Formats: sequence, C-alpha cells, structure tokens
Amino acid sequence: MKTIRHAILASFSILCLVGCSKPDSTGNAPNGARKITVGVAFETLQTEYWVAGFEAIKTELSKLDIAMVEAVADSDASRQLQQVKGFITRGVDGIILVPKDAKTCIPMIRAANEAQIPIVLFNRPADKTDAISTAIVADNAKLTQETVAYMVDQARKIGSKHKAVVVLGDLGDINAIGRRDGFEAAIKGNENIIEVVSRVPSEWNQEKAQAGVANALQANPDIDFIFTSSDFLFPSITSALKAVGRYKKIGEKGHVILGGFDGDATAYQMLVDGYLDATGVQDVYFEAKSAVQALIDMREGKKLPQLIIDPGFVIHQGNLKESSPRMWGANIKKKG
Amino acid sequence: MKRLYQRLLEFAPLFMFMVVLAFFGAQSSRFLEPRNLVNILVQASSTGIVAVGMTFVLLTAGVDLSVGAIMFVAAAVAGKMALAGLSLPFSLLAMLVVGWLVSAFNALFIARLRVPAFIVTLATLFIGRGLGLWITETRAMNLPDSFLQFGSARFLSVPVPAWLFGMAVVLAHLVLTHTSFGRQIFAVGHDAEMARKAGIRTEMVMAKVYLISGTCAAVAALVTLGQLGAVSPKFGEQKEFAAIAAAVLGGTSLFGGRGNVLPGTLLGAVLIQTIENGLVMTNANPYLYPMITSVVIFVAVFFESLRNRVSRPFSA
Amino acid sequence: MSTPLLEFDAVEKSFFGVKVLKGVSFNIPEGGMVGLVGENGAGKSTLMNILGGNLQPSAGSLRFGGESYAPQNSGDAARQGIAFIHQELNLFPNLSIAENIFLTCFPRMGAIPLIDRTEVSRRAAKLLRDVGLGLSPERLVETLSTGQRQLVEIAKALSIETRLIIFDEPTTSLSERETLQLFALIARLRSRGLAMIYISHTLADVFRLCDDLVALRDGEVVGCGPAKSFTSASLVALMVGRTMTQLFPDRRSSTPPREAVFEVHKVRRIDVPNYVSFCLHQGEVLGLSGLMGAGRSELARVLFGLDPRESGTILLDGEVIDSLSPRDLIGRGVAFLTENRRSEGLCLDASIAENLTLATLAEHAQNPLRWLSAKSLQTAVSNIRQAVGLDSKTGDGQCVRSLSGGNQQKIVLGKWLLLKPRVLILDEPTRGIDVGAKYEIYRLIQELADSGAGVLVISSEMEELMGICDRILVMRSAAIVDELGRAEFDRERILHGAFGTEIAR
Amino acid sequence: MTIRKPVAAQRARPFTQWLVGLISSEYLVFGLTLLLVALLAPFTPGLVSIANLLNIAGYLLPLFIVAIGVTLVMITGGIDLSVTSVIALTSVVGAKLISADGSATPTVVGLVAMLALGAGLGAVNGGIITCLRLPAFIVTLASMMFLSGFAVWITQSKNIYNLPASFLALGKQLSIALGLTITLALCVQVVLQRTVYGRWLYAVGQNPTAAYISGVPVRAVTFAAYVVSGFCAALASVMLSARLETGSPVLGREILLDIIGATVVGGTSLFGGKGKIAWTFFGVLFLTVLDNALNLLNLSQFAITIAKGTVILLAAVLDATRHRLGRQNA
Repeated sequence: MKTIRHAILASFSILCLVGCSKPDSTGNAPNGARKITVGVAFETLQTEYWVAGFEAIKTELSKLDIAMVEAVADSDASRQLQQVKGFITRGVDGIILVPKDAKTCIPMIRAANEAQIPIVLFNRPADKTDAISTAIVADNAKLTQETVAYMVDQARKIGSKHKAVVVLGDLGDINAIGRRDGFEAAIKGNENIIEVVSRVPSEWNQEKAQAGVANALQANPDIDFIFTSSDFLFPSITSALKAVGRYKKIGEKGHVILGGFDGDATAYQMLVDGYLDATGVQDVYFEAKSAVQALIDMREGKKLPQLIIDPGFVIHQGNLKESSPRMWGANIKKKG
Repeated sequence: MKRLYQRLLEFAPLFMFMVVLAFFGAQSSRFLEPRNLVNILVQASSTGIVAVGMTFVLLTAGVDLSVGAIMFVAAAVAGKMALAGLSLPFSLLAMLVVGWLVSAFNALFIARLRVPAFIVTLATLFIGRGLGLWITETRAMNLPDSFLQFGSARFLSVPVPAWLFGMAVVLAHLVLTHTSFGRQIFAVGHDAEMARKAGIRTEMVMAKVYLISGTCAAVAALVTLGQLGAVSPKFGEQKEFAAIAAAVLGGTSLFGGRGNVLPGTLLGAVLIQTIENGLVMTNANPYLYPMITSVVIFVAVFFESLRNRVSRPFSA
Repeated sequence: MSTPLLEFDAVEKSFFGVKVLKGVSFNIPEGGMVGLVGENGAGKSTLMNILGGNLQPSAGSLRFGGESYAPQNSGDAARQGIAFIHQELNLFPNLSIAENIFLTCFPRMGAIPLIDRTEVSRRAAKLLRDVGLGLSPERLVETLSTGQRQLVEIAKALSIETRLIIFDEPTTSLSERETLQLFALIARLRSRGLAMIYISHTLADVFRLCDDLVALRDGEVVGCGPAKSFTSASLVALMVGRTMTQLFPDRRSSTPPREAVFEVHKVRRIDVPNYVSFCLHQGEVLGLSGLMGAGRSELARVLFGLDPRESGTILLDGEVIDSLSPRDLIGRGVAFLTENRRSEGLCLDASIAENLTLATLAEHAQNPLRWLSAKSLQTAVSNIRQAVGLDSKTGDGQCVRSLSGGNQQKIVLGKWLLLKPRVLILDEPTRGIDVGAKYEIYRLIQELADSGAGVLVISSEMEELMGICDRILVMRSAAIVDELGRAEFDRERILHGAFGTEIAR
Repeated sequence: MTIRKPVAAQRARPFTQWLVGLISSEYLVFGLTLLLVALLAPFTPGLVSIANLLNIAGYLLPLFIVAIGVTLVMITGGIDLSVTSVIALTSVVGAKLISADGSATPTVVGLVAMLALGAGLGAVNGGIITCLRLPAFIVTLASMMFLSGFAVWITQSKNIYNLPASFLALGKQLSIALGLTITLALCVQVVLQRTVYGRWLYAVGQNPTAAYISGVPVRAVTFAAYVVSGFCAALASVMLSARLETGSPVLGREILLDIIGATVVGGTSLFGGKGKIAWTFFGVLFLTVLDNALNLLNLSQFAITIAKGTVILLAAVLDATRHRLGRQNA
C-alpha cells in the first residue's frame, strides 16, 4: 500500500538524518576531565571573509584543545538570538558571536551575562549598554577612509580630474553603510580631483554589481576610479571592465584606479598582477586570536576593555611584500 | 470612444515600455545608444531565460521556486569541474545535467505524487542551496577566463547571452503556439482534471514543464557565469521572484491557462532591467531603486488588468 | 441479426463495498440509437464512465465490435472509436475551436514536430461545415454560446473515426432552435451509420430520437426494448419505481386582485437598445420564455445587480430600489437562483449545512459580536432539509461536490427558501435534474407562491413553464414581445413570439 | 474534518488501520513534530529542557503571529508577500516615535501607531486588490519591494536604538508575548469557526462568485483579511523589535518563505477555502523545532538547509497522501 510506504519513507529518512550526525563532543567527557566548549555563532557565512574568520577561530580553538559548536543565523537576528540561547541551554563555556548589528546583539549578551558565560563579539561591536562583553572590531568606516585616501593620492599624482563609481553593499547592512560613509568621508574635500558620477546599490549581489558597473561605464565611458564595498564583487567589476576593454594594469594607458575592502584572495591576486591599487584588510588572524584570548581571560575573571581594536591595514602596491603575510586572502591563495 | 480606449489598452504594456525608454533617454544622452540597448538585453538575459521557463510552469497553474537554487548548484558543479581542469563543454554538460536532475526530482513529486508545486519547489530550494553551499564550501570561486570569454563573445555583433535569450524566447514561443504539447499546456492549466478526461497525459505535460524550467535555469546559470566569471554563495538568490515578476508583468496568469512568452515574458524581463539600467545611468539615489521598480511593476500590471478586465463581478 | 456493435455483459461496479451497478446487460446494434433513461443516481453516469474508460468495472465484461473491450483511460476509448459528449462540456475556453478539436491529435508538418496550422484550419473548417457551424476555426471557445460549444464537441467526436457517440443530456443548455438543429445533425450522423447512446431526462426527445430504450433504476436494468413498446407514463413508472400520476403539481386557479410585489420599469442593459417592463404580483408564478440569447438570463442578472444597468427603475413593494447589489437585495428579501449551480450557486468543497445557511448567516448571529448560534443553525438546517426533501442518507457535514445534480439544486433552493424571500428569481431551475427531483422543485415553487411571494421562473422547457406558471412573458432581442395568461397558454403562440415569425396579438 | 474509516481499511489489519487513521488526522504535523523531538532528543543535549523550550517559544511566537494573518489571507485564496516589509517598516516607524533619539513619544502612543500603521498598510494592499481587482501575488510583491525600500530609505540604513524600558519589557517578559499570542490565536480561531465573518471568509475562498450572489460582502471580507494580516505583522514587529531592542529596516527580511512554508505545511491551501489557526500553529512549531533541533545537533549550515528541505518535502508527501485517502473515504 502506497500510504504505508510513504510513512516508512518518512520515518526512515528522519532516522537517517539523525544517524548521519553523530553526537559530537559537546563537552561532557565521561571521566571528569571536562573539555571546554565554545559556541561560535555567525550571522552569515556567505562571504569569504566570514569563512576565513570562522576557520581562523576554529584553528585557534583547536590549538588550545577547545571544542567548538557552531550556528549560522542566515542574516536573521531573531534566529540568532534563539541560537545563542540554544548555546546557553546546552551549557557552553564561552560564546563568540558575529552579531547582525550593534543593537540586536544586546539581548544575547544579556542572556549570556545572566548565565555567567563569557561572550566575545567578533568583528562587530555592540552599542552602548550595561551588558558586559568584549568586542574585537575593525573600524569599517576608518579603514575604508584610509583605503580611499590612498586611491585619491594616486589620482592626485596622475593629475586630471577623475570620475568615480562606488559599488555599495546592501543598504540594510551596517558594514556596507560604514564603508559607504568611509568612502564619502575620504572624497569630501577632494571634489576637485574626484567626481562621483554613480553610486551603484549592489544588494551584495554579483549580477547587480556587474550590471551596475557596466551601466555606469555606458553612461560615463571615461570613468577611471572604482571603489567596491567588498572584494568579493571584484570579479563582477573586472568582468564589466573587460567588456569595454578597460581592465588595464597600473601604469598602462586607461588604467582604472581600483580599490576594495576585505583583503580576499581575488584582491591579492589582482594586487600581485598589478591591477588593483589598494584594499583595506581586516586582520582576521589578529581578531581570531584576540577573541579566543579574551574568552580565556574572561573565564579567569580578568577585566577587559569593551573594545579591542583591530587596526587593520591598507595593502597597496607600495607595501605588498611586507604586508601580504598578514593578509588572509594571500594565505588562502598561497594554500591553493 | 470605447473602442479607442480598448485599442490604447491593448498596447499599454508596450506604451509603458516606451515611456520608460523616453524618460531615461531624455535624462541621459547615452541611454538610447544601441550599445546600451544591447547592454540591457544582455543584462536581462539571465532573468529572462529563467522567466521563459517559469512561464511554462505558470501556464499549468504551478510555480517553480527552485530555479535560483538550480542555478546555484549548476554553477557550483560547473565551477568545480572547470577548476579541476575540465574543458568548458564538460562544464556546460554538467550544468544541464544538474538542471535536469533537480527538475526531474521536482517533476516526480509534483506530477507523479501530486504534492503541491509550491511546497515541493520550496523544499528543493532549501535542498539545492544547501547542496550548493556544500559543494562550494561556502566560498566564492573565480572561474577560468573561458567562461568570461564565452559570455562576452559575439556573433553577428550581438553577444552570446542575448542570442541565447532570443533563442529561448523564439523556441518557447514556437513550442507554446505551434506544438501539440504547447497547446496541451494551456489545456492542463485551465483545468487539469478536464484535460485528463479529454485524453491528455497530464502527468507527462506537468513533468515536462518542470524539466523545461530546470533546463532554462541551467542555461541561465551559464549566461550568468559568462558575465560574472565567479560563483558566490548568493548566486541565483531571489531569482525565482524576479522570474515570476517578469512573467506576470508580461501578462501570464498565476492561475494557469493564460499567458505568452512573445512578447509578454520578453517585455516583462526587459522592462525590469531597463529601469535598473536607467537608474544607474541617471545616477539616481540608491535608496530609490526598489521603490521606483515596484511602482513601475505595479502600474504595468494595473494596465494589463484593465485590458483583460471582464465585466463579471469576480473572476479568479 | 448480425453481431451487435456494443455488448454489456453483466457489468458490475462497487465503490467501497456499495454496489452501484448490479449486473447490467444490454446490446447496441450497429448504427442503432439507444436511449438511456433513469433518475440521477440510477447508475447511468457510472455505466457511461466505464464505457468511456474513466472507470473500470468490478465484474462483467464489455464487447465492442465483436471484440473484448476494456479501456484503461479516455484515450483508449477514443482510439477504439467511442466519443463521449459530456453534459458539462469538456472544452477549453482559452483555446480556439480548432485546437479543441485536435487537442490530442494535431496534424503535424511531416517529420517536424510542429503543428500544421493550415491543415488544422482546413480540416476544422470541414468538420464545422459537417455539423453546420459557420464560424472561423480560429475563434476562441470562450466567445461561443453553449449551443455552439455543443456543436464543437460533436465536431471533435467526428474528427476521429468514431463508431459510437454518447450524448449525455445534450439539450439542457440549448434553446429550442438549437435543439432542432442538433436533432437534424443527429439524423444526418445516423444516416452515415454511426451508433449513438442518448441520455436524457426529456422523455419526449428520447421517444422522438431513439429506436430502443434502456431504463435503469438503482443500478439495474428495469426496462429494455423498442421505444414503441413504452409510453411516457410507463417509462416514468419504471424509472421511479412507482406510478407518477402527474409531472406537475396542481396549480390552483389564480385569484385576480393581487398587489404588485416587484415592478420593473423600462430597465435596459448596457449596449442593448430595448428595455423591459413588467410587474410581478404577490403569490404569482411568472414564467419568462424565449430562445437562448433572447436576454432572459441577462435580464435576471441585471435585476439582481450582477451586471450593470443602463437605465430604468425597479420597485419592491412600491419602493424604488436605487442601489442594486446582491447584498442589498437579499436584505430586502429578493433571491436569485442562477443557471450555473456549480460555478455560481454552490461552494462545492463546503458542507451541505454551510451551503444551506450561507445567505442567512446573519439571522443566526443577532448579537453585537456576530456570534453564530450553533443550535439555531442546526434547527434551520434540519427544517429546510425536510422541507426540500433532501434524502436523509447524506449527513449535514458532507461535501456537496459528491452529491447528485438534483440534490445540489435542492440545496441552492433551500438556501434561498431559508431567506423566506418576497421575490425569488429562478434561472433554469430544473436543468439536468431527474424527474423526481423536478417534481419536488415545482412543489417548492408552488408552496412559496402560495405563501405570498412572487416567483419569476426562466426556463427553456416550455412544458415546464406551462405546467407551473400563472402567466408567461415571451422575450426576444432583450424585449418582452408577448404576454399570456394561464388560460391563453399555447405552445405555438409562444414559439412564434420567440422566433418573431408572426406578430403576436 | 473527521476521520472516516474506509470500508476497506476496516477489514485490514489493525496496524494498517491505525496508520491510515494517523495519516488522515489533522494532527499529523503535530505528531511529526513530536516524533522529531522523540527521535532527536537522545542525541541533542538540552532539546527538551525548559530553557530551550522557552527559547523556542520566544522565537516562534512572532512567526506564529505573522502566520495567523497570512492564514486568513490564504483562506480567501490570496497571498500576502508584504508581511515582512510591514514588519520592517512598522519597526522603524514605531522605534522612531518612541526612541529617546527620536521624538520620544509615550510608548503606548508608539504601540498604537505601529499597530495602526500595520493595519493601514494591510488596508492599502487589500484596497488595491479588491477595488482594482489585481492579483494579490503581484500587488503584495510590489508592496514588499516598495515598503522594504521605503523603510531603508527613511532610516538611511541606520538602526534605531535607545528604546524606552517600558517597550523593551514587552520583549523580555515571555509571558506577555505568550499571553498576547494565545489570546490572538484563540480570538481568530473563534472568529473563523463561530462567527458570520469566519463563514464568509471560507465561502469567499471556496467560490467568490457564489459567495457574492449569496449576499456575502466579498470585497469587504477580503479587504478585512488583508487588514488583519497587516495588523498581525505589526504586532509581530512589536514583539521582534522589543526582543531585539532595535528598530531595524531589515527586520524579518529573511523569514517570508518560512512563514508561508509553515502555513502551507500546516495544511492551509494556497488555493483558498481551507485552513485553520491550529494547523498553522502546528506548521510553525514543526519548522521551528526542526530548525532548533538541527542547530543543537551542531550540523553545519548546509546540512541544516538540506535537512530542512527534505523534511518539508516529506511532510508534504504525507499531506498529499492524506488528502488522497480523505478523498477516497468521502
């Protein structure tokens, strides 16, 4: 009978799901020696930067023989709150959190405080609050401003007035907004050199970025300055540039000054090949190390500052050699 | 008077399109350049091809939410293969196979086991995205230049993506209007039970429609890869909504049995892309994009509905 | 006698243990015309669905053309040469005439899998000529009248090598003239040697057309033989299992001085030149006769606010009604039973009780929160069920989709009777309904009129109007052309009025 | 819906009969949820702990409230894709009003404004759909895009903080949210089952023409369904904003498919005329518990996504089977 087959199929597959996922070492080792477990909650894993951060934290933790449980919130703050509370329920010893934004994480921190579990925010800070946490942060706006300032310097050297395009991220994403603000701040006062002719909202979508840049190039074929709010959009931008024959090395005639943010593998390759002028790099290793260290310190009862700043750095043709070991994208690239 | 009004409404969608063209044309001198019009066509081709497949599905009163996920899995597989050193044709074949596999899965559950299409394709959307993330290890992949070359290659000075889009539209139009399968789709969409009684093999028709949609999604993935040269974890996301919007904008009913690819879906897909293009060309405030797009969609659908209005008080 | 074309041999069919066909056996000779009669639920549809391949028999066998015949689906039946013309026409309104005809067997352009459009048009045009339909094959079916659609169905049956055509109630939606056309066509087809099964509740037609008759009751053959060996009365007696003395309830002679309850003054539809005026009195059953397309149903739809009105006034109990909408009219006690009971009268997936009470829910919720009183609902439902004579086998919670046409119509009527209407407009109230149920509906109409309401009945069956009405209006081209009091009722006069062949009065 | 035992099944073995009964029961999805919990509990520490259940409840309640509104709309045969954007817009408007950084109006005024705005946006959707007779899918798709864009625009991408404590209390006290939700759900269910409006709603979904001819104010009923849907979204927005202590223009952006998926998995038909609040609750519960359990199992993200899709599909197959059984039994 068909019905029964369906029912059996259903139960079977649920069993399979359970079977496949072996109960992992969440901590309660049988012989007293309790292994420390840390819950790592990411907002999303949909860009390479977050994956790199995730891997770096994993490496740090395993170095110290700490077990890890993970959760990804798929950009939904409410789900993230549920996941953090889930960690608390299962009794983790510490939480590393990439919050969706500065404010929605406060109830999560509070929940951790109440359960007396130390919590560290990774890469994004919390807003002012009475809840206690430590955040390891890179200042998106400041680092972007420095990167764009470098690009403006290059433009100034060439001399003529430059027409610029900025590829914006999702307008609902605080990081994207921080980078946009950094860009605008760097341009301010340099209007005699840089004229922003197009602001392309990419919604973090490669197709929209590609179409937007292509359209901007159609409207203003003499564009020679492009900044993208994230390096992962570089393939889209180079594709649009190649289509009109404008993807040129630095120094070649018709070169478009390019800048980005993140410091991923694509950006590294472009730097090495001499296409990319500069990109703002968040020091993922520093952040991971500091986060794990902060957790350990907090467990030991040390008082920590609210913010630990990852200074980050701008990597450009001038400092490529000495800075590349600290660039996470470079290491991924070298690893293959 | 009434005749004139109806005649005007007949051309309302086209008229609307002209207004949009004229508006942006007045704002930016470069907007109406042939080069830019080709640009629009190329940029619309990926969504357009998916929308062509979606039109088949909508005509049977179904829906395929899994197209974006199919694109992602197909692109991920093709990317992996290309990075492993296999040549372009193998990757292309692999993409089609992925499209067929996923849509055959859809077809099995929808046509054979009679599970509502919305839930089945919602489930394959989740499964597909999960698979894609697994294959790509949630990383972006930069593909060999052969893909970009394919995407920017021209034939008779028209880029290949636009050719593919055009071929999909023409082929779909031929199938829908000039084959018995095409006409049977309309019958099934009007009333599946009645179609079965009339001797149509409704299961086959339904199954084929999803296979077509899956194939279109795979081709669209190829077109997108040709333009981007990279796969990111967001590849193809929200494509299902864009495709449905394009088809509905072109006059295809969500309740089945009514609609066309030429000019409907073609016009719908191109109209949406034209607005996006025009907004960039005129350096519009980035915050206004979704609002302007939604208003234009709304107005277009409103005109379309005036055209089809029947004097009955309520009709589905 | 040579081998018959089709033989039923002890065919049985059960659904979940309930036998709906009990050993049905009869033959149809080559080129013969057999009438199949029986009340709804007697098993006619089941039998024909077995023949058409939509159902498989539980026991027994069929032989077609001397060979064993066991179709698995409707395609099998079509390939064998059996065409089924359903009561609810199986045409797709969103496709053209030609496409409907060739939907499963489009002629192709040789090896290319494309439809040969010119060939399709040519063959379709020829078939349309055969059935006497002078329309372009490219026309969309949704623009056709019901009669024209019927002809398309027949053309479709002729497009394949058909040897047997099943007609299921073909005349229910046809006007008198279209019916005559259909009968002429049937005669022509018979002369080509086609065999036919003709199912109908209109016994006059059955006698007129068929050589042999088969009567079914409760899944059994209760009468079988040449048509001449039956009379109307004997056939009805066989079908209902008792002797029906009359087809219509007695109409007591009218008492002249009555007050007008519903007055229509110079009402005109949009895009129509003619206007209509008439007056419906308390306790009166007024008939509206005319050909299909004369504007009867359209008038009713305007009166009930379903279609817009160009001009004119409508008075209820002497009071002018300004805004015409079903909701307002229902509030004032006007009800309308439309001709399409499945698409406009019922929520097919809702229960009997839900359908019965839909129009009168507010009466059971006379409190500020509009809270429904289950008890009051229950009482109303059981009262009305008894009143309309709905058989007690079905529970209140049963979904109406599964009921027979007669029971469905009783539910729509019951819904309106619960309203205790001042005015009831009925459009083709007995279409596709068996004899027993028809009588019930006539009785209910009489009772309602006796209670003082005015009843307007639209019908294409002249006998019916003459049987139940006090007065008949005849419509042609959206205007009333004749009026007959009960004493003047005359078939010919009504027909002349309807066709406009003779100036009445 | 009652369970009718088919004649065939009565003769079959008791186990088969039991299984058929189970599958045709309207508690199927609920049963699946319990099964899921029972199967996963041994492997997932803390799945059935009080803290986790409260945690699930906190996440589930706003989802359920939105789904209640969507259920009503779906019973009329429509769909409301704009709910998530309504959540976002009411969140930022309300937060702007009551935030110390904004106009700092009293919390109560802000709350009323949020709910009124939600209902108003629903009214706009409903008005367009009923008066202009446009397909609900495309109208609400367009308003989803528009309202979301508008919410981001008026805040210029910035979240709104510093909400008053009186507002935040709504999010901290689970009992308040629970009470609100239960009250709302019961009210709506009672309205559906026991009032004229409820009967009308189903009639409109089953056959709008027949309903109109029977004197049902089809437009008003449909319109009201969208208003309620907007109101429910706004109420969910209050709970989400209070829980997250923020007015965010992207609040709820990711949950649209979850909401519609949960409603459909529960058994409400996309084609109208069929649906119950209890079913929707089971659907939401099922998806939430699934999500939570898979998370506690510490599966990686892609495995969770795949598992979720698979289980939704299996639930749907069971549902389709149940309908076929139901039809055979009728």
